[in-house]
Amino acid sequence: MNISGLLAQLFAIVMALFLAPLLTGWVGQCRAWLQSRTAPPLLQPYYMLHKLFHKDVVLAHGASSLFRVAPFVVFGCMVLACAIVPTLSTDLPFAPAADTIALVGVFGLARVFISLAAMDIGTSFGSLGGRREMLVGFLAEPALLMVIFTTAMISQSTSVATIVETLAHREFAIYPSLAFAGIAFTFVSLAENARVPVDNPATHLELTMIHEAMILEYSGRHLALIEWAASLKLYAYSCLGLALFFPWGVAAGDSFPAMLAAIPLLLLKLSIGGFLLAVIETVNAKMRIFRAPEFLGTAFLLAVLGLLVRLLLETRV
Amino acid sequence: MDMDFFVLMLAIPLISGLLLTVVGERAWAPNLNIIASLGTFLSSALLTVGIIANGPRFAFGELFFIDSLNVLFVTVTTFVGLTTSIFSGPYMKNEQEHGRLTVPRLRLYKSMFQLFMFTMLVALTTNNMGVLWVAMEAATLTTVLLVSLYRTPASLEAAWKYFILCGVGLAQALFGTILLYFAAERVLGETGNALLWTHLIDVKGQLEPTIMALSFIFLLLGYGTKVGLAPLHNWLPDAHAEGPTPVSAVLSGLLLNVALYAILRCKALADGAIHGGFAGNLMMGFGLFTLVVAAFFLSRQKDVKRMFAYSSIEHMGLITFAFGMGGPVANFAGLLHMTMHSLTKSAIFFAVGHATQKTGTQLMEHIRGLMRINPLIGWALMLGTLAILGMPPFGVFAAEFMILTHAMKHHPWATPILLTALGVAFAAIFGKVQPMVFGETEAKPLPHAPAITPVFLHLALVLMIGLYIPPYLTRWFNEAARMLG
Amino acid sequence: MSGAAISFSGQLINLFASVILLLAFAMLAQRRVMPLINLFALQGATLFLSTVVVAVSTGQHHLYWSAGLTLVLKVIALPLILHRLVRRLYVKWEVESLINIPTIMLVGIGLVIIAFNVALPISQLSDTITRGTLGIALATVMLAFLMMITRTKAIPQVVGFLSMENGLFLAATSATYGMPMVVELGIALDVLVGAIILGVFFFQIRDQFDSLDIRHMERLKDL
Amino acid sequence: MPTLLPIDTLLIAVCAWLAVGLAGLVAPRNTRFIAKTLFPAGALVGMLVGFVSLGSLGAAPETAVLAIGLPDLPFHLRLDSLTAIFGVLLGFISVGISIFAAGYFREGEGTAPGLLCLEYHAFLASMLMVLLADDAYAFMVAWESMALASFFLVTTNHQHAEIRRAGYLYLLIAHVGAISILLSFGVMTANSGDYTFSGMRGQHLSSFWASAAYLLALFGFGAKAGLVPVHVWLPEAHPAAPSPVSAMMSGVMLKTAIYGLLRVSFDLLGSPIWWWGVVALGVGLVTALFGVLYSTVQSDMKRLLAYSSIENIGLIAVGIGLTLIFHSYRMEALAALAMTAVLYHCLAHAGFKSLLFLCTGSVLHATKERSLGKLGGLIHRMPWVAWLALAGVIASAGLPPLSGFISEWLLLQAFLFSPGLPHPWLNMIVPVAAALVVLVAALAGFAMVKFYGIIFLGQMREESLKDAHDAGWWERAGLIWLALITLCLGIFPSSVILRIDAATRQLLGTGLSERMADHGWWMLAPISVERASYQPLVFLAVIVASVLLGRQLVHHLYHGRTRRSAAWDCGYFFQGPRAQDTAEGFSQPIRRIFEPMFRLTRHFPTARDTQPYYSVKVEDHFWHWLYLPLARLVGGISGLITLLQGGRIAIYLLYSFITLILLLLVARP
Repeated sequence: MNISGLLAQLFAIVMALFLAPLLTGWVGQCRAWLQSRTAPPLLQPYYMLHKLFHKDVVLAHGASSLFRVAPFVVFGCMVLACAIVPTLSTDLPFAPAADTIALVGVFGLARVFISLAAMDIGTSFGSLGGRREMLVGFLAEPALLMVIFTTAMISQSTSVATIVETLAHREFAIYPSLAFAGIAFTFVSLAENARVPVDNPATHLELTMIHEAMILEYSGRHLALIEWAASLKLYAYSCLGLALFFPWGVAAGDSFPAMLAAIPLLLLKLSIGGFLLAVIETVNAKMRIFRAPEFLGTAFLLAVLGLLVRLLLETRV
Repeated sequence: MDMDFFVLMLAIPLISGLLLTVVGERAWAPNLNIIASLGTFLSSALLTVGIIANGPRFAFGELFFIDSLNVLFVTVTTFVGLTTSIFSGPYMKNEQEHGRLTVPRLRLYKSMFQLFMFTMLVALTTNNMGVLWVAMEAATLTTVLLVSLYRTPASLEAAWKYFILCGVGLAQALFGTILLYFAAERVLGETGNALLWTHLIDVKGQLEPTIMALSFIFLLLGYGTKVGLAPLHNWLPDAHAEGPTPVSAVLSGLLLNVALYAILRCKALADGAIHGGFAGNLMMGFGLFTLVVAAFFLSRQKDVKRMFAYSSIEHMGLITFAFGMGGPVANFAGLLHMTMHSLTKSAIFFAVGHATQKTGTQLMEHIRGLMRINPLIGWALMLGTLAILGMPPFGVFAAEFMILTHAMKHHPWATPILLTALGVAFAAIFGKVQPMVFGETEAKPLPHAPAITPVFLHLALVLMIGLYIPPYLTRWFNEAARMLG
Repeated sequence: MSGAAISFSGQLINLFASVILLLAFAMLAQRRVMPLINLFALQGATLFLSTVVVAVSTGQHHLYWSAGLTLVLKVIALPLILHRLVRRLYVKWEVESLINIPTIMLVGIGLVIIAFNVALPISQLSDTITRGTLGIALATVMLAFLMMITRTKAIPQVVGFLSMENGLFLAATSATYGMPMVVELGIALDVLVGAIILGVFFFQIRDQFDSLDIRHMERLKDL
Repeated sequence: MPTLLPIDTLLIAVCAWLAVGLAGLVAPRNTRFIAKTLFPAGALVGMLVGFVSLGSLGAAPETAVLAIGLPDLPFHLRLDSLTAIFGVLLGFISVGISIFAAGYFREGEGTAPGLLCLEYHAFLASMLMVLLADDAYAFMVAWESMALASFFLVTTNHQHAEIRRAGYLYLLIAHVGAISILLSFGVMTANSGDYTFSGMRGQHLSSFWASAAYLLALFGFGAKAGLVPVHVWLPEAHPAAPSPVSAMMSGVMLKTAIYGLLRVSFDLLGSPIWWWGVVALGVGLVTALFGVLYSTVQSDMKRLLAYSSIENIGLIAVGIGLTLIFHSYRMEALAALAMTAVLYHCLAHAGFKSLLFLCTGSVLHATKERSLGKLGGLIHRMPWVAWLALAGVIASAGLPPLSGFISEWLLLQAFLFSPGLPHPWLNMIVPVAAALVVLVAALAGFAMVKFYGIIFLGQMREESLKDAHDAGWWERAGLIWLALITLCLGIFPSSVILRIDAATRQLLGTGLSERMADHGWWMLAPISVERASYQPLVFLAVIVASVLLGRQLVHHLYHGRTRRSAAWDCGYFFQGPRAQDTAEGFSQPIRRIFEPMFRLTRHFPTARDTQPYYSVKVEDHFWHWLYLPLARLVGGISGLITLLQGGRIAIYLLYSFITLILLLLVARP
């Protein structure tokens, strides 16, 4: 680890912090276009964060210290996740700090904290949201890990950096297992980021909420942090998906020129990904909450299938 | 010197037994009972020391023969006899105050107790197989009177069954003894020596196998009835449940041993005459069957003393199985188990006696919360039960460990049966004892404080053996096991 | 050991033994108490005679003692005690049996066959003049056993028990010319004491159950 | 002067524990003396045990023979690395529990404190003896003494019928298990008559007998550890026991069973067969899934934790199975990885589960309530307990950066590198098993959120909770100690694994230390950095830094103002504590999704009910599938056998007669 490495790492983190709301804004804009609405400005998420940071925090009487700590923890977790996922370069100092399994762990930690915070006030919606979030979580986590396992088996490593290097920098090969894994990953990402068809970030109809139900009592800077963390999560998932399935263009070292060169490609990939997300959200309707297990179960099965396909077709060459 | 102790050991119970028939109503009679038992125990202890140091001895010509095997039984008998007499002091006083016993009955109890000890000691030490039979029959007669002490319909019924079943059993044993004599006479000639065990064992190889086989069947069935081997056991639960508790303790702890001792002496002869383990196989078969039957009986019991009577049957089955396997290790284990069973079971009966007195019933569903009434009795019953169920670190486990491992080595087919039975027995007994010991109750304390020392003395010994068998004891037991061949 | 002529005393002994077996069957079939006791006394007497014959023909002196004991105990003392008991206890004369008599007799014949077969290899080993009677002794014991099983009253059951002792004495004399003296004495003492205790018992049982029917004594059970 | 060997020190510790226990009998009712003097003394002994064991990790095995036991089989003792690693666990975990117990045991609770003190320390001593025993007899004596001591501890409050029932069930299953273990030892001696472990090691069993010994051991130790289907005692006994005892049983005692299983499968039996591993893997998976599902639907906080213990034991069994598979195919590096995961999870689970059980103890003392439906909002009254419990909850949910994550990470790594097994079926099954493991871990998170959220968060569900008080200082100290263990296990995995490695090396002949030693202590990379790595310290640092930095920045750039107000009531005026999710409500999704796994009895209110209520009862399938039929079978047989004792003397005589006739006809020499 050296200074330039640290700087590169810092650069990646800062870029994530600032690109993430932009991605959220971009998805919102695409959605609006696709639904023939007047689109909000691209920078709308930034305005909102700014506004929320200015506002006073209104805490419920029953709120405990955990309620106040949770947004920071969730935010911290997402920052960490963004630091680990290779966005611009695979060889950053924090890359070995956590592999894909640990990455899933980070998301889990954030989920537990936000669910606990949701239960803290003691309103019916809070615990409802908490339990639904945990429901989605325990269904999505195995599927996500199966996806990761498939890729990890191809590269013989769980380290994200190594996976990306293997897939991006070696000779091109077609991995049918990745197709299964890719679909499964999409499913999981939708669920994890509270997107249609599992959840609807725009809804405020209580009975259908998951994410919104949990953060109903948050306001001011707390809410801002949570929203920001949500954007970061979307960003991290997108980058992870890109790294696993479309890894081309990520720099191999921590030199700034290489990283800077990787930025445009990343932006391109993200904007395509965001558009596709908007498409998916538009063509699908929100499911009943108890259809979510089926949805995620399908994702899980697909991922396992991918794994088996990998074992069956690709190991004995 | 040793012989003086021997004479003393036989004389004290006989004389005090006869004396107590006369003076048994005096206030100091219970103390006399204890003192006599103490004297018997002390003389037997000194005798034991002498025998172990100097080897086997004859007494009264060749009529009595004491070696390290029977001296073991003798010591256990006199020791449990002593503790039982200590225990029965306050117990019988309480019975008297409850109006369940009158003074003449107490007199009968004390004298018969001493005479019973006498007959057992004679049975254990005699060298003559005929006298052994006579002493066994006499022991039955004395205990019949003890079992029917309460004169209630139930106790009379129990005593009647005891008398008839054991009488018939012993008649078979007599037939076996006659056949044994017949076989021996062909070798030893028509001298009076043909029933002396020491002579028989010298010529055991020449005894006619056909006769010996028939003889052993009769002897095994005969004495086996008294041991409580299934399906000859039917008298045993009745007699244990309906007699006074001290009597149950000595029946279970001592009389069964003596009967088993008789079988062992016969087995040594049969083994010498018949090759191929005929006697051992029969004993193993009976032992296993007894064990299984008793184990399944246990779960249907309602009366606490009856349940522990079945537990005695179960253990006798296991011990018979061990002796049936034969060899130094199994014999050692059998002897150890027998000793441990005597100590533990009598301790349990002491505790049960106090418990039933306190609650006024023998029905287990009405006995609750002993730990509340008297923690010592509660713990005694709990620990005793755990010990008898073969929980380490108690000595019964040490013996069961040796039996099981030996069985695994030589008779692996028997192990699943053994273990099933032990498991079922555990579930049954523990499931019934636990609610008796634990929980709430509203019973009142008794006028006379219980004699709890014997219980814990026994349990402490059992615990010690489980963790540490002194080398002296090991040598002694090994020597005795060797006697059995 | 083939075809040797049996001496007169041997024939006599065999005759007595057969009588004892016959009496055992008679007891098995007897329906009344008093005749049952008389049959028992008769069996004892036959046993006494048989023992005397053995003693005379073999010159075994202690067998005289044994015969004397039999006479005193089995022929005189025990029947007397039983007679008195029956009178004092007002026992009903009828003896009830659990199974009907013809069936019992059939089972009894089966038992005799078993007993003879079991005893055969052993008696062939014997060189006493009485060797043939061992099978009869065993059969007597078994018939007495059968009687104890089938009778429902206390006194016939005890008579069966005592008759079993007769069979055992017959076995002792037939197989080995009697047991050692100390044992014989001990056995006799036990039988006597046992009989006395039983006598006391009968009174207690009658007091408690108002009857000597042992079917009243079926309350101790696990069913 | 002879030097004091570690094994001697441990023996002294056994005696010291017994002595401390017996000292309790001197003044059995003097709570002050017992709680404030004896229990801390016991903690000191625990500390000694921990450090001595730590020191003897990796050292050459030491043996000793005590002059007690059977005449031809005196107590053989042995201290090797496997013993030492579990000794470390026992020692250090017991320190925390003993300190907690010093503040926990008070007057007027069932058994006299002195007796409790004796039972508790006898329990500790016997566990240490289990670890040290090197022959079958010593092992069985220690094993059953452990069962007995814990049985008496479980039945401390024996006035309650359900506690008696729990104790009975516990001891019965423990005993049946012990019988099975004894049989296993018997098979392993293979007629040599040598019941020392060294004798067993020397035997070369045929694969049939080796398998028999293994299966018997799996059953026997599984009964103690709580593997399905012999787990039923565990959710009964743990809630019944006083909390320090539950903590000790769950944290340490279950691990002695794991120790036994490892000892038999790897040390005594030598070379495993591949399907042994599959059996353990299968049983472990079923156990883990079963445990975690049942744990999510419990409404008693200690039962919830008990089922969670079943789950963790299942995961450990999965690891053992995986190790066996690798070991049987001589893939030693992967076997070492899986074994490390097993041992690590033992340590981790011991730490966080005892922490959680102790927390329930504090809650129980403060509120007299075990039912989740009557708790809530305790973080306001018991902040210490609540925040320390959070550490346990996060570790238990298997989340970074605490201890539970490390072992799950290692286990998953072992799974991930399994391809290459020479058995095609296994290659297919193993990844699916990994998927299930992940599902279990995720469900554990659900259960833990429920546990924590319902007890500590939300509004207080009962008025009386307002009087709840925080734990005393002794209790806090114990909790802090265990939380520190959990934290250290989470933060310094490399250092811990380098220590564990001695045990792995002893059992498998190879370990992870060569590869690990190249990296720094902060880096966990069991195989190589390229393949997988984890740096918990960086992990923690980034999160902490962003929390602090984020807070500072926000306050600096904007402001730190807060206002208090009522929670949003959705336009509905009544928003009392009753409107919160109940424990049953929280687990409703699980019940719905996994409905066939449970035996549900539900009552739904109808429109006409004057007093409508909803109730749901979740029962264990195994109880109805296995145990009740078994009980009926035994009852039936004993019903038949009782026919023997019909009360009629003629029939009794007939038995005797028939036996005689049969023997005369049949028995021939």
